[in-house]
Amino acid sequence: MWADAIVTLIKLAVVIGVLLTTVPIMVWVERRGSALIQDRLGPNRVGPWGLLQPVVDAVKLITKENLIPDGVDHFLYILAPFIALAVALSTFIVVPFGQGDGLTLFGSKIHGFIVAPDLNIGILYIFALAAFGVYSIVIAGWSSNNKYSLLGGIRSSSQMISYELAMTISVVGVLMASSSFRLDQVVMAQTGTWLGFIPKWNVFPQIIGAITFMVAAFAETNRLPFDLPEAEAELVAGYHTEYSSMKFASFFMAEYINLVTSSALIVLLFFGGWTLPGLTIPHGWAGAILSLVIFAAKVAFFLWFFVWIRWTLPRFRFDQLMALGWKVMIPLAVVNFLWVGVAMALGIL
Amino acid sequence: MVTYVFLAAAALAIVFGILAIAHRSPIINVLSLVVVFFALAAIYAVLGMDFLAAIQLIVYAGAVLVLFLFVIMLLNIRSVDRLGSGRRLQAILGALTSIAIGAAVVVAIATLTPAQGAVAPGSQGGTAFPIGRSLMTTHLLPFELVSLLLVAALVGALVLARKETR
Amino acid sequence: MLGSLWIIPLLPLIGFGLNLFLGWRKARKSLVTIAGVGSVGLATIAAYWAIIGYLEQPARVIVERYFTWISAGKITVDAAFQIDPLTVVMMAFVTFVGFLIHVYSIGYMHGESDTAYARFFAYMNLFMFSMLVLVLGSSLPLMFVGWEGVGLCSYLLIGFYFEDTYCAMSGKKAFIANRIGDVGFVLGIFATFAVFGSADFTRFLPIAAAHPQQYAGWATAIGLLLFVGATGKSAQIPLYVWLPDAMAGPTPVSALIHAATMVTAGVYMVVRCNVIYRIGPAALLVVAIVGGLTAIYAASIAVAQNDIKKVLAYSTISQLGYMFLGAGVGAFAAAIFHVVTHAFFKALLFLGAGSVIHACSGNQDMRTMGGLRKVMPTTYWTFLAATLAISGIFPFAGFFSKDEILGRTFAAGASNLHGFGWLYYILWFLGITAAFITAFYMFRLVYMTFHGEFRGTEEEKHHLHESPWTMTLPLQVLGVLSIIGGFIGIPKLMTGHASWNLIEHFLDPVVIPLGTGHAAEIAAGVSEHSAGAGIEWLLLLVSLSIAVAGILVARSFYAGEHAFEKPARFVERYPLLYKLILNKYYIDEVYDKVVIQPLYRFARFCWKAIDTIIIDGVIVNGTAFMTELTGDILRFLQTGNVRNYALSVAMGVLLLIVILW
Amino acid sequence: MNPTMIPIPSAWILYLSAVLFVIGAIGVLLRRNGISIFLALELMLNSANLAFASFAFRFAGASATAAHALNGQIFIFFIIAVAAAEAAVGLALFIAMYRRKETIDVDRFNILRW
Repeated sequence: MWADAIVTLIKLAVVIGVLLTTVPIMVWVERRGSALIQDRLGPNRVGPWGLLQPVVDAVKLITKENLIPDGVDHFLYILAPFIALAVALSTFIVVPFGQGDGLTLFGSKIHGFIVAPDLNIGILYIFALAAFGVYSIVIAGWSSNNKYSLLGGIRSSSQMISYELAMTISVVGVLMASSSFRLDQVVMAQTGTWLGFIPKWNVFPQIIGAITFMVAAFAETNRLPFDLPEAEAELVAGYHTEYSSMKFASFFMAEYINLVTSSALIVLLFFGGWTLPGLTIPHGWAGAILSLVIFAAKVAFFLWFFVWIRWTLPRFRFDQLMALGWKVMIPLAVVNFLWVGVAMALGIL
Repeated sequence: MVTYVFLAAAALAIVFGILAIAHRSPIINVLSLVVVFFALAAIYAVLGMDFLAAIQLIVYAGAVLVLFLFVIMLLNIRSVDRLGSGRRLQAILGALTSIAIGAAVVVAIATLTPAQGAVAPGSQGGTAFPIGRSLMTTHLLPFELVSLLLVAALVGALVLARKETR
Repeated sequence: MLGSLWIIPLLPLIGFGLNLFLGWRKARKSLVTIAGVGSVGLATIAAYWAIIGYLEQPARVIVERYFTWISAGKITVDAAFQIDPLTVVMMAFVTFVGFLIHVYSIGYMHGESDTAYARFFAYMNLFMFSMLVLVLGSSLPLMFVGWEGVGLCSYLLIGFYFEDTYCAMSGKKAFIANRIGDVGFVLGIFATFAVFGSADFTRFLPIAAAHPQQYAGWATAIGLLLFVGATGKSAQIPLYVWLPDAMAGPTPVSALIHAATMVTAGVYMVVRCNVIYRIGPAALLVVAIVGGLTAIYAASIAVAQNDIKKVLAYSTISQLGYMFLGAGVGAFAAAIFHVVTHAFFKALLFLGAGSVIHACSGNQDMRTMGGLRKVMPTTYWTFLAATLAISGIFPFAGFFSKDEILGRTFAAGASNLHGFGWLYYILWFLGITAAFITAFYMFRLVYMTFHGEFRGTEEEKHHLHESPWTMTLPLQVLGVLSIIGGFIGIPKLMTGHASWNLIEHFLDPVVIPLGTGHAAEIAAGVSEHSAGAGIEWLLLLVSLSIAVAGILVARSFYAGEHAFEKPARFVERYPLLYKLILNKYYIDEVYDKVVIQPLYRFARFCWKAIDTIIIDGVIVNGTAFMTELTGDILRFLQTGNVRNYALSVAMGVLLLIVILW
Repeated sequence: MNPTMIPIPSAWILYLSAVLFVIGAIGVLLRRNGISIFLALELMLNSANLAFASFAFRFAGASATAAHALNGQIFIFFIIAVAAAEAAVGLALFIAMYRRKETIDVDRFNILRW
């Protein structure tokens, strides 16, 4: 029984380590990417091509004075960022990042590259935690005793709730195809190809579902074009206006970790996870590493895709944003859901 | 080991339950209730009802309490009366009655023959599948009725909360 | 006509319907007469046709069942008519006398308006229908239908001149008195159903006769109950008060209903149920006692009456007393014989009185009459014949029937019937004195109206005239019947042949022989045994001399030059006694005080105390007050505070748990 | 196929639900603010859910009624739905009340009284 515990701890350490390292990389990519899109240089002073810039930022944020404005609901004010970070980190334990069943490490079996191997409500767990994410924003907005942050908090939470609905319904199509909540099952269902060259990824038959899921993912992570709440021009900094130093840093990190999780989900659900057309992953460590590399490549592409979208599309107005959410996204998701149902009934899918 | 999880969750639930009804600030109440629901979800999971735990979290903690938070923020209730303030007698009587009810229930439970529980059979691969099937077969009517109820509640809430435009 | 007896009562019913219709259409009198009298005439023919058909083999009972009238559980009552010797006798005189009176009333009622005329004949026809149903009915309930019918008609006809409050009041009085008697009758019917399971004469009488001891107790009870009805209908001691006031009705009504037919219904009932009375000796005894007492009592009142019809009314009551006395001593045939003869001469007396009143243009007080002999010879001679008959003078009908009853009473005394021999001797003595008084007041009436000088006003004197032939013809027919009527029941004594006593012989089958046991002897003792020929002759002479004595005393009192002195002196010497008799022993006043006033007081008490205070006060207003009170108290529970309600809900839950657990 | 037994005695779960129920009841009866009453109400509902879960858990153990073990869970599912509907309508009501009287102190709404 102890072996499992150690294996899980190791996996946990690996996952958290990877996530935390990707955050500075993403910061860098974000800054350099936006510069590239806006045809400007971007940070290049610190380290080669500015690679060390994120490290310097981190040090800056950590060393800043831990300022707590008065009139603030003290306990809640401090609690909010921690909730955000905790939720972001704990969603990843359900995400499988490689095909690793049957592997053994130091003599004990590791049940695949997934932290909680047989949690068979996989995706539901993610949605549950997504719901918790809303709390951090709302509390942050409320407790910082500032009209802008309050408004920002309310706006972002209502935005997240409406898009959460769209995201859930769009995912249902995928679940019907793979008839299981567990993400590794979903990936298994996407191996193989149609007519030789088209890979059996969910994105092709459920294109509408894929699009709605991606848009919803953007909204969930408050990424541009949906980052109205902390839009600089509008509400100063939205819900985390009053936050500074480490608290602001944790919000910032939570946002990027959510970004990674979302892109991982997109890859797993719609782009076949670590499968490639025509390539059968061999068992054993070599196959595992290969699947890890493929999965990482796909996630990286989508991370870039997020940054790319952020710096190209203009921001939505709040009522447009809500209207898009309720009147377009949800109907589209339902249509996809119906389409999958009919297709499966007719045996196409 | 499972019993320890249960005991921890139970303690958590009771402590935050008291906090949920006693604290003066409604936000704290809602948050402590979230923690209680979290603890309950944990208990459900331990009892092998994982789909239920997920639903509890998503629907209750995720949606209903957020709604509460919304309304609290909308009405901007900073702080609220102390527990049992106003109408002293009423408070005492109320407390006594509820405790009496609790006692009666506890005594009734005591008379139950102790029995060892178990995970619902046939739910090895997660309870989602069997629940889904029975919802769509044996319990189809209640399922449809609940949907009707939700629509009604939706419309009701809209009508009530709408600003008097006329 | 034997096969369908129902035609006989149906004809007068059709007459009744026609007359009502004619009355409504205000048709001419002649049409009404045809309908009214015609229907009764046809009924009489039908009746006699049936009687002749029946007489081929007399002494058998034919029951014709038409449909089941009532069927409730075990009890079923069929609408069935029955013909046997008793019915024959009754039907014979009811239809014949009824027809004569209908003819008579054509003349008498001529003065009325068309609608009243039609209404009168309608009621008379309805009465004939009810009487026939009563007589023909083969079960107690059916008989009761007739019983009620005649009661109703007597009310309608007594109160014929309803504008006059006195008539209306006396009509109501008659009806109420009858109803009181009917209660007893109905209870008797119920008892018969309870005890015998059926009220058909052909069923429950044989059962009772078969085992007399077993039913003795019950028979007494039923007999007494039925007799209560009889006292009401036939005006005996307790319930006779309505008959004198019933004279307020037109005279033909008094003749038909209150002399010949209706009042005899009681006697018919007792004779019809003779088995019940014979196996319950106590009931028979009561009948005899009441009969005897009524005879002497009514006669004593008749002596001092000045209204001609009142005298005849009391005489009817006293003669009915005789009939019940006869039935009471077991001489059922004698009772029926007296009923028949009485019907003839009493109807004649009433009709005679009617024509006298007609002549004196409505005046009924004898003191203002006198000397009508010269003016109305036929009325006088027929009236005299009837008076001789009622007084019991030899060749006339009254002598035979009354003497038969007195003889039997004496015989019962001699044979110590039921161990009460001495009682029968007293009853016989009462009978004899009553006979003396009857002779006295009857001839007092004759002398005051027909002999001496006319004491009325001059204007009335001119108006005096003999009645038209439609009125005098029935008088003459009844006169002949009063004379020869007695011979149908001539005692064996005079003729030496028992069979010649037609009526005795004819009615034997009605008296069903009783089963084993002591009752048989009693029956035997009564019917055959008589006190030997010698004593019978003595009895005949005694009663004859008593009657003659009565007449002589009346003559000395009221005829000759110094008429009216003796009575005047008598009044001075015994003013109290005279006033007592004149005012009918103040019986009406006593009844009023003893029965009616307490009833009013009790009613007022019920109204004031129970109704207003208890029902209105306590129950109705009380509940209203209580609801309002509780409403007030509960009102404070609704504090309007939502949390109170929540608290009470919680307490409710607690209570529920405790209770359920 | 005997179900996998779980060492938690079901009675304890019932005791927990009873305690939660009492806490909820006290909350409902003693608070003056509408929303807090509503919260306490949700807590009571959840204690009921827990009771259902414990009995479902018990019956899952006894093989005879194992088939119906799921019914308990499904019923909780429906209770949650109803509670959600109720919360929605309730909160809408409170908003309307607030708009009327600028407060949601329950004691202030007592027009119903005598």
